[in-house]
Amino acid sequence: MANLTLVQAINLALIQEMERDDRVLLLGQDVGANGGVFRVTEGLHKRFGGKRVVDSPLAESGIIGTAIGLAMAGLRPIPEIQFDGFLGPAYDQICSHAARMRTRTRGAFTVPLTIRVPVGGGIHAPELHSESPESIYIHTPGLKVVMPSSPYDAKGLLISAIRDPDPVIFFEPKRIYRAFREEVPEDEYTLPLGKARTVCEGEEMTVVSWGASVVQCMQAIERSGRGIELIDLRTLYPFDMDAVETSVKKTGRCVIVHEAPKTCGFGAEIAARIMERCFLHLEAPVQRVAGFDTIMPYYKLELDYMPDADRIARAIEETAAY
Amino acid sequence: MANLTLVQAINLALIQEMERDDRVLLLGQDVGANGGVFRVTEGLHKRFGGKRVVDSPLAESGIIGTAIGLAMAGLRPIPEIQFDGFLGPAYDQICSHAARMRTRTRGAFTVPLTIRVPVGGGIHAPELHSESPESIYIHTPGLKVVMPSSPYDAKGLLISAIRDPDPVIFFEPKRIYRAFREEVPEDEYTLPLGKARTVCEGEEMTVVSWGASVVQCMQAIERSGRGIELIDLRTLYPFDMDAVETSVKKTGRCVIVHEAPKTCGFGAEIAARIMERCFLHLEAPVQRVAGFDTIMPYYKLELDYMPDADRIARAIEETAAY
Amino acid sequence: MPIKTVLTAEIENVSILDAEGRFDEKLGKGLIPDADLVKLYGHMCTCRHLDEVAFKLQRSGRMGTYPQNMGQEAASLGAAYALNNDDWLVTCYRENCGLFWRGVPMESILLHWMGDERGNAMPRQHHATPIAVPIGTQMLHATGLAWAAKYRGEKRIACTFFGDGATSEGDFHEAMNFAANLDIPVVFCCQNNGWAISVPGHIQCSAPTVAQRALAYGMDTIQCDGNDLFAVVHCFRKAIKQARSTGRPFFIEAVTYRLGDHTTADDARRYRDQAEVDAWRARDPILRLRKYMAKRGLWSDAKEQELQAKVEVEVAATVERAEGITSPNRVDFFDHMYAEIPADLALQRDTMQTHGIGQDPSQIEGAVIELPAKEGH
Amino acid sequence: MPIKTVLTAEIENVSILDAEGRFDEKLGKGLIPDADLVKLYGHMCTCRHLDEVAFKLQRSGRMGTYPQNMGQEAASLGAAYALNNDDWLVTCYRENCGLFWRGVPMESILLHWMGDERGNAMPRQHHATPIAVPIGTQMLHATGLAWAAKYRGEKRIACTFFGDGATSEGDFHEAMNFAANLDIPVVFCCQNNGWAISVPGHIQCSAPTVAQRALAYGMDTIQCDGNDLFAVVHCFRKAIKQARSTGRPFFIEAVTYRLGDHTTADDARRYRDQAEVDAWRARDPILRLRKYMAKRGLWSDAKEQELQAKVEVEVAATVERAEGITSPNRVDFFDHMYAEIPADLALQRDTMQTHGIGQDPSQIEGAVIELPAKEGH
Ligand SMILES: Cc1ncc(C[n+]2csc(CCOP(=O)(O)OP(=O)(O)O)c2C)c(N)n1
Ligand SMILES: Cc1ncc(C[n+]2csc(CCOP(=O)(O)OP(=O)(O)O)c2C)c(N)n1
Ligand SMILES: [Mg+2]
Ligand SMILES: [Mg+2]
Repeated sequence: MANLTLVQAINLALIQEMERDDRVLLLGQDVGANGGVFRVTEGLHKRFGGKRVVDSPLAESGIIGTAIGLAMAGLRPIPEIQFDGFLGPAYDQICSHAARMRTRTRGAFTVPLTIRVPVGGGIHAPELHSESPESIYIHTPGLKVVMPSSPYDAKGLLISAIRDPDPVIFFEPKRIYRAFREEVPEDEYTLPLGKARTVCEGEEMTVVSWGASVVQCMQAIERSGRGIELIDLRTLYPFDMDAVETSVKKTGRCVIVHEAPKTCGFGAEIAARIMERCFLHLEAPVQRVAGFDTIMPYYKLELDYMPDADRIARAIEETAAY
Repeated sequence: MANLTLVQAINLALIQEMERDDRVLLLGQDVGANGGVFRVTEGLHKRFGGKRVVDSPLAESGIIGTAIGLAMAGLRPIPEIQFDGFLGPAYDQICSHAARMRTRTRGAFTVPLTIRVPVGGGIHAPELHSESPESIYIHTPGLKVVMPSSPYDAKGLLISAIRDPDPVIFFEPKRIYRAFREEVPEDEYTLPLGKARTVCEGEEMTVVSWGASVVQCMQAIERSGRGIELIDLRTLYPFDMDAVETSVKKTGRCVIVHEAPKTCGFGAEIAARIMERCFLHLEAPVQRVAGFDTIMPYYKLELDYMPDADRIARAIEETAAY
Repeated sequence: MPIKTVLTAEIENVSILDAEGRFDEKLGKGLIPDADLVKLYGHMCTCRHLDEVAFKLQRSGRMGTYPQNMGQEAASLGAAYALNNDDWLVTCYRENCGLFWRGVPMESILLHWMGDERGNAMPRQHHATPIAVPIGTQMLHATGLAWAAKYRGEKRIACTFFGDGATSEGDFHEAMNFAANLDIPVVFCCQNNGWAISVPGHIQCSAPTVAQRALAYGMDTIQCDGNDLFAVVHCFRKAIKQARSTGRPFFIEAVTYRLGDHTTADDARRYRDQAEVDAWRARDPILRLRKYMAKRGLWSDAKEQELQAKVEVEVAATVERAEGITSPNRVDFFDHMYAEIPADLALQRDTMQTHGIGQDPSQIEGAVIELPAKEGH
Repeated sequence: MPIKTVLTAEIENVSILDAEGRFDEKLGKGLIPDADLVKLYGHMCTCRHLDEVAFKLQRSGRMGTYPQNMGQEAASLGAAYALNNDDWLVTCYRENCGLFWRGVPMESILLHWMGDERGNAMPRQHHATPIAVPIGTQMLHATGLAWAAKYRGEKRIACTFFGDGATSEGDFHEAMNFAANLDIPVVFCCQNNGWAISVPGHIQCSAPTVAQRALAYGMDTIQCDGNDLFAVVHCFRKAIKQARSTGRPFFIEAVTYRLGDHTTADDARRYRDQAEVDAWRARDPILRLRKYMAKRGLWSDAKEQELQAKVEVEVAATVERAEGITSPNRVDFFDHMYAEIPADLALQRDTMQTHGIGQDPSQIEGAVIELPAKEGH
């Protein structure tokens, strides 16, 4: 066991998978000597050399497109996209190619790649460095989407993602890259994709969240003094609806929290599913505490944009009062 | 009045707006002499010349990116993306630039463009020619998203879109490009963006849909013999939640129908909003008849993928029985 | 020297058997053994006939949109002939001839255009990827495939084909740039057929040659008469040799022409002159080769008749196989989404419904649902 | 001739005032009047000082991430000097010097990096677009802006700046290709500073020059010493003249160097040698110009002191203005989303809530909600 930050846990997972499987290679902007702009790949270039840790041209579509080719040939590439906002230029290769290859070839070609992307706001970054585009990729059939909220989960989920035979987008909530440490086993371990984690149990209400927002939820729940069950989805596609259903059937009330804009955010899907599955158990309408339907503002205002413990706490109280 | 197909109605709207406002120009692949692969721009090149109807290089990002520049300079470009599936390469310019320009410059620069895109399945086309990506763009703040379901609406909505000071994605359901004709006034007229149309009224249940699916809904409703209110949203952002709310508060039951994959589709948002706004009026959980969470299959199976009158009829009966 | 020259570049064009039948002995002699030439010729004829049949299938409603390859057979065939069978061949949709030479079953291509994904289930041994419909996107995959070979220390290279229109896409640039800067052995071949649907070549590339696209990357490049099988083979041999020995990419512009409409959904008379088409008909790669073979005594009318008869049988059998395939299982489009189907997707498949009650009818406690009858049925 | 040459190309490099102080009279004489030279020099010094101050602001927590322009002042300044004031200037983030020359208030740039969109509210009269953070995307906008001028029959052209890294993006290619094929008058200028964060130039472009990127489009192109204000002005004059008279684009590679870290978030010592930096320090465009002016008797230590004093005052006043601005109204980020705010968005703004009950507390019928106290507050 070591007490690690999220950055360190990911770094450790990468090292271990690269040691274990020489089909694994990293590519991306500044992942080499520089160790990545967040230092996630620190030391890997030195350890594994330029053949396995490749500084690529500054071209996101190129990074994903060549990684698709690498994966089609049977390797396990881990491309990094430097920031959430720069997934945009790679959108087409991800959604029109990586996601479709298996089904359009009826299994003849597959794309076992893991796209690592720092995600979300809260670090006072320039524009397009603080986005939460997960819902776009959840809506795209053929992808798996993961977003851990803790160092322990990050390591176990990343290892599963790398070993997964299908394309995975692995979102790393940059706000909590170094926000806290956690005991992380040094041995390799996996956590199943598609299984939620119950952060705390309760009978009165369910809160569903993922990524850095989980931390805000914990604060709000603690403040509330109520018996609240917090579910961290961890994997956003496929997602653990069973865990949500079981909990909401017990509590009858639910608040969903995410940073992405509300409209067509993943919260809408969870809310709609809860209605589909738990209709007769609901004592209040499911509430969504989300980013506003605006562009994420520059950093002077970013905290006004992001759901914080205050807004979550309010939604909890109001849902309880319904 | 003339009895026009959807293609003809759009063609007419383009002609009238180009006559009226010389800031309006068209650009895209094959929009010139060829008149577009669906003949939507037929005759325009001849009528307005190569300066105003421009065949562009085969590069979607380039089409949208240069159109952004044209719009920033005060023109009213109407870029065409040839098929829904080829919005992918333009994703970044649409979402990271067109959608953001006004707010990131606090109004100093604006992007009054209208992106025309044939959308949806059902015409036995090759792969990536039958997609329904509307939810992606509804989720992107800063855009407006329109999808007409009839010739009359198409003309009025397109004229509004062209005159709108903000970027609009105008989806044209290709399945009904020529499926039927409708009386369309020859004079110019506008229909407000953001206002739904009540296709038929009823007390028993609400059906919400948009685009080509509206036609399937009408068939299913007719078959049902029930008193069903059909709402065609027409504009998907901003969307007319008031119309939906009023109807569902009256009927207590709702079925939403769309072609895009279910998960994180726009149906999820409508369902979640209905729960937020009509919770105590709901007599059954809102049901979504949508595309499956798979890639749109090649055409041998496309009709198995798309929501049809059968699936809608079933959902209606089951919702009524709840 | 305040102004100094920091780069000079030159691009060559290769032609060996020209449209007038002139043959350059120096370059052409021994390039393709006679026995191979006869085979290659027969192969082109098969491909041409399949093209004609496919067109008719579409017209009679037995196939969806189909892009004819007519007139462009030589480029991909020359490539496939020059490549090793385990080099990756990553094509667009006008390279049937090369794919068939490689061994890809002809019915695969028909099935694809018949709207059946099973046409894309390319056996790995062909080292060919399925037809790429989204323009300009496959070159990056080729670069990745070649990179994987390099990573593993294999001698395999990749060869990728695309049209002149495709060179306008950003992904084309990124693929070229990755290959050039990361030393990845890819042979990039542009079939410059003068048109991208109705858009003429100069809107895609107003430079004198498409070949010079490669100069941007410091990549070796050459232009050839793409309707001249000899020139094509010459250039590919050169490119392949260099790619394999140095690991560096190479660019080939094959100048050709699309004799047919863009696809069966197109009507090229709307935008191009018949005179242009006629001029190019005279430069047909098949015609040219037949004349050459005849002159060399390798071919005769009798042989031609025999060949055509064989080709017809072969193509008819192909069509029969393509049309005779069982209907696809409609769960196919669920079952290949992931290695293991997620539970929620399995539920969609098993119920063929997305709405919650349809997926879980127990919610309506045994209520018996009868669907109202269909109108007019 | 089976092999014939179909293209020859050549690229020139221009240097007028070199790092050793040699001045080419033939090209340089009269290029920049002495009075202008003194102004331009002063301007570079202001820009350099702002850069140093911005760095300190970031280090002391008064500003977010900031990308220093240090060492790259000459390229954008030379462009702005050679352009008309109503030509579009579409830059990246290392062109402060050109933007300030154009008249963009220095505090705009500071505000941008202080996380305030008001820094992007560029008055239209400057014909400058705000800083582009996403790499390689702004060149398409420049092409569109110049296209609009052409459409309207204006004489205005556009000039766009970007780094060497940016030339790897697909959008770069598409912008160049649109401008070349549709005859749009854009001057494309790549500031090749050798690095894209930690990635060295040869990973972006392994060709001998970046200038040859333009050959792909048949576009005229030139390379210059980007730290030599004279060479920059010479090349821009040539490019602008041609763009304005023929409507055709032109490409300029300005070879320069990023003397500082990539941004304040970067530590360049992790990936590059101090020796390289030192060598480039000697080629500093400001240093070079000062020596030249001194040699010509246009400058003295006294003048330098006077200038520095003035610059300090000016920059301090700029910082004061930037820091003195009122806090942005938090509804700003709602109010500029659309020309007219949609009702649903107005509701979000007015309640600052997204959840349904928060937006409509009548749903809980007057229940009084008290938020539990914050931990530790
Ligand atoms: C990304 C993308 N945009 C648009 C299309 C529609 N489309 C299909 S083929 C074609 C023209 C292709 O031209 P070219 O690359 O020259 O190939 P050719 O058909 O001439 O062989 C276009 C625009 C597409 N398939 N993909
Ligand atoms: C599309 C995109 N990808 C990645 C980044 C992150 N990033 C910011 S600056 C930079 C390097 C830019 O290099 P270059 O174009 O040479 O400009 P320079 O900083 O050297 O002036 C990178 C990778 C970005 N801003 N945008
Ligand atoms: Mg072509
Ligand atoms: Mg650089």
